Amino acid sequence: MRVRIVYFAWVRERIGKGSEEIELPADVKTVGDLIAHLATLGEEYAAAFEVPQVIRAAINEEHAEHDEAIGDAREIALFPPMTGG
Amino acid sequence: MRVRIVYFAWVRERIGKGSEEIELPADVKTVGDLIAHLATLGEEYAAAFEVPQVIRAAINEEHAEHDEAIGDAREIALFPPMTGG
Amino acid sequence: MAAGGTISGDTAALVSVRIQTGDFDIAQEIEALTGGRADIGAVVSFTGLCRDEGGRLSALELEHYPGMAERAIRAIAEEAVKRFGLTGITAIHRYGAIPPGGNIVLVVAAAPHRQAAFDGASFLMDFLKTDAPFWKKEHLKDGGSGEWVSAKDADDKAKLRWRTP
Amino acid sequence: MAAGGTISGDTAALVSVRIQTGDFDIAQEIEALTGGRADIGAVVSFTGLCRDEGGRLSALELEHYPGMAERAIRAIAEEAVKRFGLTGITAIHRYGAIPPGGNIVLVVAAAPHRQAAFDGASFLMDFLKTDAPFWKKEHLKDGGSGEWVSAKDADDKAKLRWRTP
Repeated sequence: MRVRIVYFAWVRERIGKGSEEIELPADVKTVGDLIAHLATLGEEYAAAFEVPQVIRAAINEEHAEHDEAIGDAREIALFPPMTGG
Repeated sequence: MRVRIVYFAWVRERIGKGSEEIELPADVKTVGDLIAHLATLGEEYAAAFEVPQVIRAAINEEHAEHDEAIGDAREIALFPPMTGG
Repeated sequence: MAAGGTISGDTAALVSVRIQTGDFDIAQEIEALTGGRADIGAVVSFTGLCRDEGGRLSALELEHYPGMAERAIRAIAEEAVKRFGLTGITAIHRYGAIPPGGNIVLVVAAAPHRQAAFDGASFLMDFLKTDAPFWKKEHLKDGGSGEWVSAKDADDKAKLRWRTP
Repeated sequence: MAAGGTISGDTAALVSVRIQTGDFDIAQEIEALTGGRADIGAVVSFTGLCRDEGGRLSALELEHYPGMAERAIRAIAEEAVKRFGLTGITAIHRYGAIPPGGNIVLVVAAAPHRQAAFDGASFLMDFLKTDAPFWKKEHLKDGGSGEWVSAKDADDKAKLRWRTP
């Protein structure tokens, strides 16, 4: 399955791009699996996902926990804790 | 001793005036004494001070309890609970 | 801009209290507290308006005790500055007849961070309600002479939550 | 005036959420919630501004997740309307580079009574801080590339106080 991944703030800066489409390996079922998979794709990804537990996620623009199933997500966003307001 | 008394809201309306100077009897020592004294001055005063415990007071523009001594007050204000804001 | 700066603790906080018949301009009052500075992260304004109480009222008439009204609100404002570390606070209370939809009171509190600004404005309003010498009388749409608004137990309770143990 | 009225419970509350680069006009936003009606007794506005952090910053740059930003804030705003019985709420969050002293965020909450208006604005800000996809990056006056602002524990705690038992 192909899915669009979007990155924000220092996750985006470390990876060096704001979005990409990736092919999900069959064993990537949850947000947590996805983060672990991405961290293997190169040193820029390893740097972005160095401390996986601080990474926040959204599936199709809704907040998602790390144990949430990706299902047939259209877009998954990965980013640091939010600092708006 | 003569002192200026000022009235507000329904206390003022019931008495029919906004202020007056009165001569304090020697046994009027506190705000509570003053209210009890005023209540004897006629039926309009009796109506204004029918329920003395709801009356709020200020001495020289500072909030005062009923047991507070009048001392050499310049101005004493008597009024209902405040409803500003 | 703001009238009546006052010194509180180590820093000069802007404290402005006005009792007036005319309306106020919220944007202008916020600008007076924040203009030309970069140490303020949060501004909270509270505006109290006249309700028509389901169409019953033609106006609220606000009576006040001149002199004491400003003095009482200023004391609350200065306490709020000290307690919450505000950079400034403005309070404007109108008197006279105010029609439904009209402004009655404005409080603006400015601070480095949001909780102090919220607390400062809320604290001032809670104490103003019970300690500032203002009284509201209803004027009715049917022309009848209205009642004086009664003080609310809820307002006494709102004040108690600021008590320090 | 306000874009996007929404129905909440029995009454139509005005809910307006905007994500924009341009500044906002507080007086106009208050008027949009209150104009022409007489059932509102209280309006609370919160303005969040960019601080220079003791002269260190030349700007904050706000990055956001378009689409989700509006959706997340709208969900919080609608929850605030329902929870506190607001007559309306407006939230505007800017993005892009904002200089010290500039406005970042505005919330305006309107209600019949003051506590609901205070709670509505405060609730929205507490949840916006932790749930709305915005990130701040510091730009330094000395030209150095700044840090991303860290999320604060205090913001997580501020949110917890709204938990119902």
